[in-house]
Amino acid sequence: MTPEQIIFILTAALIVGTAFLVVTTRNLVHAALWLVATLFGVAILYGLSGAGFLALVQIVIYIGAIAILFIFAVMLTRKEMRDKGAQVNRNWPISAFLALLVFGGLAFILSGWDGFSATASSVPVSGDTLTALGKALVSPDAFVLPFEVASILLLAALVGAVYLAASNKE
Amino acid sequence: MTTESTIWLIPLPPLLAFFLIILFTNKNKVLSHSVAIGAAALSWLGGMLVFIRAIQVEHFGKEVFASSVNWLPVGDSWFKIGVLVDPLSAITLFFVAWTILMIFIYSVGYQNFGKPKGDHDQAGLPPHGATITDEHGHKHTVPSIEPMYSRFFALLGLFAFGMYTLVVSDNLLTMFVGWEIMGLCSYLLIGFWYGKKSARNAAIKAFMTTRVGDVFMLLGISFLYSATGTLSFREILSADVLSALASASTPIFGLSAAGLIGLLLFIGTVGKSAQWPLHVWLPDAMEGPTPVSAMIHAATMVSAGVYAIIRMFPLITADFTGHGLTTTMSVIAFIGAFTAIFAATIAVAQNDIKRVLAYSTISQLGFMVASVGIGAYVAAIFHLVTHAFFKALLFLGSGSVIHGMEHGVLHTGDHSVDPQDMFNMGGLRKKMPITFWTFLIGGFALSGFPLLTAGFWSKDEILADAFSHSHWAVFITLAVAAFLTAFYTMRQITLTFLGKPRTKSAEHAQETHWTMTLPLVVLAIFAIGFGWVGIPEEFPFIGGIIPNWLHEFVGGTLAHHPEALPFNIWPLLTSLTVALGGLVIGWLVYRNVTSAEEDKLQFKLLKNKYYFDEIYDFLFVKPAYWFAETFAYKFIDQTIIDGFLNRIGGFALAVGTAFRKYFDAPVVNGFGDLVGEGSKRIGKFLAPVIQRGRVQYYMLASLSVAVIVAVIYYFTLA
Amino acid sequence: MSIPLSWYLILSAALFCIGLFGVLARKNAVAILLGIELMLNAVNINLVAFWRYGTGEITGQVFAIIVFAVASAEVAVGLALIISVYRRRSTVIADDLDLMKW
Amino acid sequence: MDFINNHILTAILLFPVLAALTILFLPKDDNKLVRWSAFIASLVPFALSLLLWVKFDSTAVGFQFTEKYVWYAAINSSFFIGVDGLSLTMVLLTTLLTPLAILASFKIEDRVKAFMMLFLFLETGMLGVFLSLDLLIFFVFWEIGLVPMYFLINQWGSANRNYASLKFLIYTMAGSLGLLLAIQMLGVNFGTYDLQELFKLWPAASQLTNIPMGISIETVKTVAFWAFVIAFAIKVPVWPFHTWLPDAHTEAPTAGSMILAGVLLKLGAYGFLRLVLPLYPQESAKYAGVLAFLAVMAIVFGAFSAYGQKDFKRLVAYSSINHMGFVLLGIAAAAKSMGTLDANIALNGAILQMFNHGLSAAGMFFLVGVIYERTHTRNLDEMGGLFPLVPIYGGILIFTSMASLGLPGLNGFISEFLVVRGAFPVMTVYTSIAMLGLLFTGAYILKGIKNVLHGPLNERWVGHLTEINTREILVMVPLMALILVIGIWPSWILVVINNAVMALF
Repeated sequence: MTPEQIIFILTAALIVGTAFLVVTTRNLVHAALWLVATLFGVAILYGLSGAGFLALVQIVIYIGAIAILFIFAVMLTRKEMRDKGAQVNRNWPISAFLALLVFGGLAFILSGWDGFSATASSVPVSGDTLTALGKALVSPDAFVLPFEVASILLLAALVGAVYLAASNKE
Repeated sequence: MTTESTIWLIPLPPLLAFFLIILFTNKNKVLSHSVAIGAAALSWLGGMLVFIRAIQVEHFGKEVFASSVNWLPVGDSWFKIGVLVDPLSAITLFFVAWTILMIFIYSVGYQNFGKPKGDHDQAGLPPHGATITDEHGHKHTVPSIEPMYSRFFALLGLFAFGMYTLVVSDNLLTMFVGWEIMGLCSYLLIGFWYGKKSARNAAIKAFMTTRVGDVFMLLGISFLYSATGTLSFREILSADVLSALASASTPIFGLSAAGLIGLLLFIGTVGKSAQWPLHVWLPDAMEGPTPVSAMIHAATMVSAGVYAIIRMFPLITADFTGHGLTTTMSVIAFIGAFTAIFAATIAVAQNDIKRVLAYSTISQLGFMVASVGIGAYVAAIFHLVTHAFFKALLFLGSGSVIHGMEHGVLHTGDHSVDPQDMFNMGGLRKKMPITFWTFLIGGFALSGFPLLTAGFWSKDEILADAFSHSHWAVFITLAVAAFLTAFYTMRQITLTFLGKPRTKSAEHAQETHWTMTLPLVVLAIFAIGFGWVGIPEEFPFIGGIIPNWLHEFVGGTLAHHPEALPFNIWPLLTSLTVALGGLVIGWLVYRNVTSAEEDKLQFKLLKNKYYFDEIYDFLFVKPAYWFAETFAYKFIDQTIIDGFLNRIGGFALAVGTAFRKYFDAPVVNGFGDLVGEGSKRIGKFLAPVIQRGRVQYYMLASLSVAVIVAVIYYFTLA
Repeated sequence: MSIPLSWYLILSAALFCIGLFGVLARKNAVAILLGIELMLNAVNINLVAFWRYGTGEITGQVFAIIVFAVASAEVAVGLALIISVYRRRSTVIADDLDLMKW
Repeated sequence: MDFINNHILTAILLFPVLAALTILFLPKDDNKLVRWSAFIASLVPFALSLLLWVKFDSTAVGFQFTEKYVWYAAINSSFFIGVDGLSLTMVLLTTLLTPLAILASFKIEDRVKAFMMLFLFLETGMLGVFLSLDLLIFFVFWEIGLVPMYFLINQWGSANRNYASLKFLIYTMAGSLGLLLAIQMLGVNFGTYDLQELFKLWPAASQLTNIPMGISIETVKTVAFWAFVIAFAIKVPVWPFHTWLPDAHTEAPTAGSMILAGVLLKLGAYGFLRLVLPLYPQESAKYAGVLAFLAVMAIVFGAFSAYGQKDFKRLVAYSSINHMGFVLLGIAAAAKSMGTLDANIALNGAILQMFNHGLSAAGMFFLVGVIYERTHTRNLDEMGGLFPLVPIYGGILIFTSMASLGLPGLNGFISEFLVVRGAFPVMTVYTSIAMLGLLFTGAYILKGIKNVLHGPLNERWVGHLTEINTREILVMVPLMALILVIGIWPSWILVVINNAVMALF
């Protein structure tokens, strides 16, 4: 057990545990808070993998923006502060079974794959990942088109969200 | 200006006049006739110029005026058209120019120029007369001016253009162009008073009958063109081409190519020159105004037919060896001689002054055709020219008579009197002296009054030729025809001018305007004088006083100059006898006849022209119409072809209906309906189960399916 | 690095399935969106892991960035929809929103 | 100008379509504007084709002004257009007649916009046939021309228009089925639709790749030959495929009849000249007798049927059959004697006859339309004696009738003479029988004039019948001028035709 392995196992436990809480907690505000914890765990994993920039983005965008948005949404769509009754529908056992089945299936398929237990080199192959990422995103030879498409998507989402959420009384 | 370019210009003035009048001056009558007569005068001038230059040339037959230009591209070469004046066309040009000019001038008076507009006249009908009030306050009916005055001159111009074109052409094709333009003009002019049904039908009859001949002629032209590669007269009529044509054989009647072509071209002449059996149009063509009759019957159109075969004379006689006529020549001679006597007999029984002349024309043309048929080249030309002069004179004279009679009719107001019926006339000698004397000259020329008149010399030459070459049948037939000619001519003169007026209208007849009598006088001079240029050298007493210029000049057209005939007393005696005999008997028989009933020669058969109109109507016109309407259109097109198509349509419809009924409806639609209905049932059954409207339910379902499919895929296929 | 790729993959699969369960089973629409976020994160983990264990191309990270963008767009629109629906029907319970039933 | 020079054919071909699309956006109710824009738009291709005529080098062999663009690369069909003397005369005829037909239909008040647009589409369709040098394109344009004509007859025609338009459409389409099959056969076998290539490959072909059941190549060629011939024969139309024509012509609006007779019939004859003769020299020679027989039947029966009509327009329609018979007679004679001077003359005559018939038939149909517009009857028995009422019209009618009759001095005679001259030595008997038709041409034309113009004044029309107006005279003036000019001095057009014929055959 190397230190990285220990850290990985701990983080993984955090992620899985909090994620489980996200889908099971009755109180939605709590669920949102648990999501923050999950996302934080994922950020740690990024850091562990050497993708520091992504870890930072994960924290800033996911935790800073998306999770907060959720909390607001939860609060905006509640008549009372407390959630009563079952928070899962009647089909939840089937859902659970299917989820497990999918997991089992994935695990089974993955275990049959050659590269399943591959290990990586100690340092990332490309030295300066951030520079490489930046260049890749704006280089015409690489991903400038998807990048621009993503920006248009965001713009569209922005307009769409404003339009949908705007009160249509006027 | 060179002679050649003058020749090019000869036909143009009348054409220009036609367009000018039609397009610009048709409202103005003075301008219209000035333009037309001016144009005719220009052409006349050109014609005379060329004629004078032509007779100055020695051996003109060898050194003709000719020029040509490229016209149609044909493969690598060009089809050329051009002008040609040789002795034949020079002399034709001479008489054509004179008669046309005279007819133009005559028309001014004939169409009542200067008279007031008619009270009820309308375009398409002859003028009815106008009422005027003189200074004493009396009302008079006087002739009124023709409502389509300008148009008449325009059409005359076009007619003249056609004739000039025909005469100066150096090839068959442009000759045919002129030929057909005249056909069109004759159609339009015979039908000039188109409001009259008779005129309308006569116009169509004229056009269609001549067209029968024309299509054969066109065939002949095509044949000739394909056989020789040229249509130029000078090339066709060269010795090499002729001998080649004469030796080529055709599968028809064992004729040589030359003979067959000659025959085909001759059929064109039969139509145009109104030879039996295509003569029927010409008498009816009298429906047109009289100047037109003169134009068609004397000066231009019918002459054109004869001109054409005379032009083709070397071709027709190409395989003629001098012993026994060829088939083609026999046919021509037979038709000519037969027509001559056949028409003459009809003429004897006609009462209409113009119709007598019409049949007389047919008969005289028969003389010319017959003389071509027996190889009498010069005689044919001679008679063509003299006939043109005296027959134009006679027609114009008869027009003058009719005009005078019309004056009388209008004066008396008795419209039941037919101004053209000779039995309504009589005694016009004193009323219309100029007309009488000129008509007399024309009539005597037609009869062949000895020594003085042109008709005697030309007709005598034909008879002499037939006699000396021992064509007895032709000789006898023509002699009888000549006798009849003299007879009916004298009958006409007697009935019209001699004796006493038989009607009030005739009493009030009046001499006509100077524009009408002047042409009569001019033509009368030619009707006498033109005979003197062709008096045979060996004729007793007077032969040789004036050299036989015509024979020398015209004979030069042929490659081998025809020999002058040896003098023989028998044909001379014959022609003297028949001419004088006919005249005397005609006078004796008719001097006391006062009405049609007393005329003993009015046989029904002759009066009805041997029933040719009725026979043709029964044999050709009615069947053609039946064939066209009932057979070709209603039976073939509408019943058979369309019936077949409609059957196909109906069959397709039936098959379609059957398919629809027995296959589409039960099978295809049945299956479709089954699927549709089944789906609907299943859907209705499943809807409450599956369709919940809940997102998660759907997600669950689709995921389940995905998983199942994945499992199946993994375990069976991968 | 001593962590095998399989660990990342198994973790990612687990996270994905938990998210899936959330999406399928939760009643509240906001909670469904939470589940989707989990699934997206699972994807991102995979992408990063493949980048890390790949042959040195930056593609994995680029896709992760794009997934961020998609995720935020999705959340923005999704939540806006939910709020809009809530205004009209005063509920965000997915089972109650059965307008699609005909 | 370079652009125009290099793309003059495309410009001529596509301008009408562009104009039609522009007209689509004009205000719907402004009929005057629509009419004038359509008229002016149709003058542009005419001007361009005059330019083309001037620039055309008649002495050169082969196609000129060719343009080739990729059209359907997968099957080697390209948008390949060009002109030679043959198509040039037809293009000139088309672009001349279209403005006149549009001018002739200024009286139409019903859905003017649609009418004018259809006309312009029709023009492109017809021009396309004459210009294409690619079989597939040829076929496409061949069919395109049908549709506007169908609607013109069906929507603006007279009483029996449904029957007539359907008959026209189905008949022609049925004919083109075989044509399409044969074209595909050629295309599949040689991998190209380029006419110039096919002219070389197909007549010389001795084996084909995909013939089922061991059918000999002669059989295939014969069948393909007849497929072509029938398609074109229906269009010409050749007896006994002609019965759609009187119906369609009679029911079509005036301008439609003008174009039908003036140009559409030429498509068939053009097909014979452009495709059948070069592609099937042996078969053409072999079956020339049959074609000549049909041609003579068309001439004789066309003339007779025309003579038997009581309907003025139908009479003129049958005259088209009669006249087009001469075109086919010339073609048949040429097919039999290919390469000789006779063939050359016959083809000259046939092509000139196409042009001439375009002029005179369009004129005749227009004149029938003029009188129909005023009297609302086409029944010859109800007319008669109109000449005093309409002297100018009468003069024009007589002039045009005479052109149709083939009066020497006018255009019809030249072409008929050339055909007869060319055919006579090759097919003497047929030519002689055809003369019977020529005779009856006179009969029916005179019947028409007699029953319309001549005769006692018909009181019924006094005061109702107005003289032909300036616009209508303007329609006739170019036609009459050309009729006269060609009749007197035909060499300007015959030079072009003659050189084309010499180069082609």
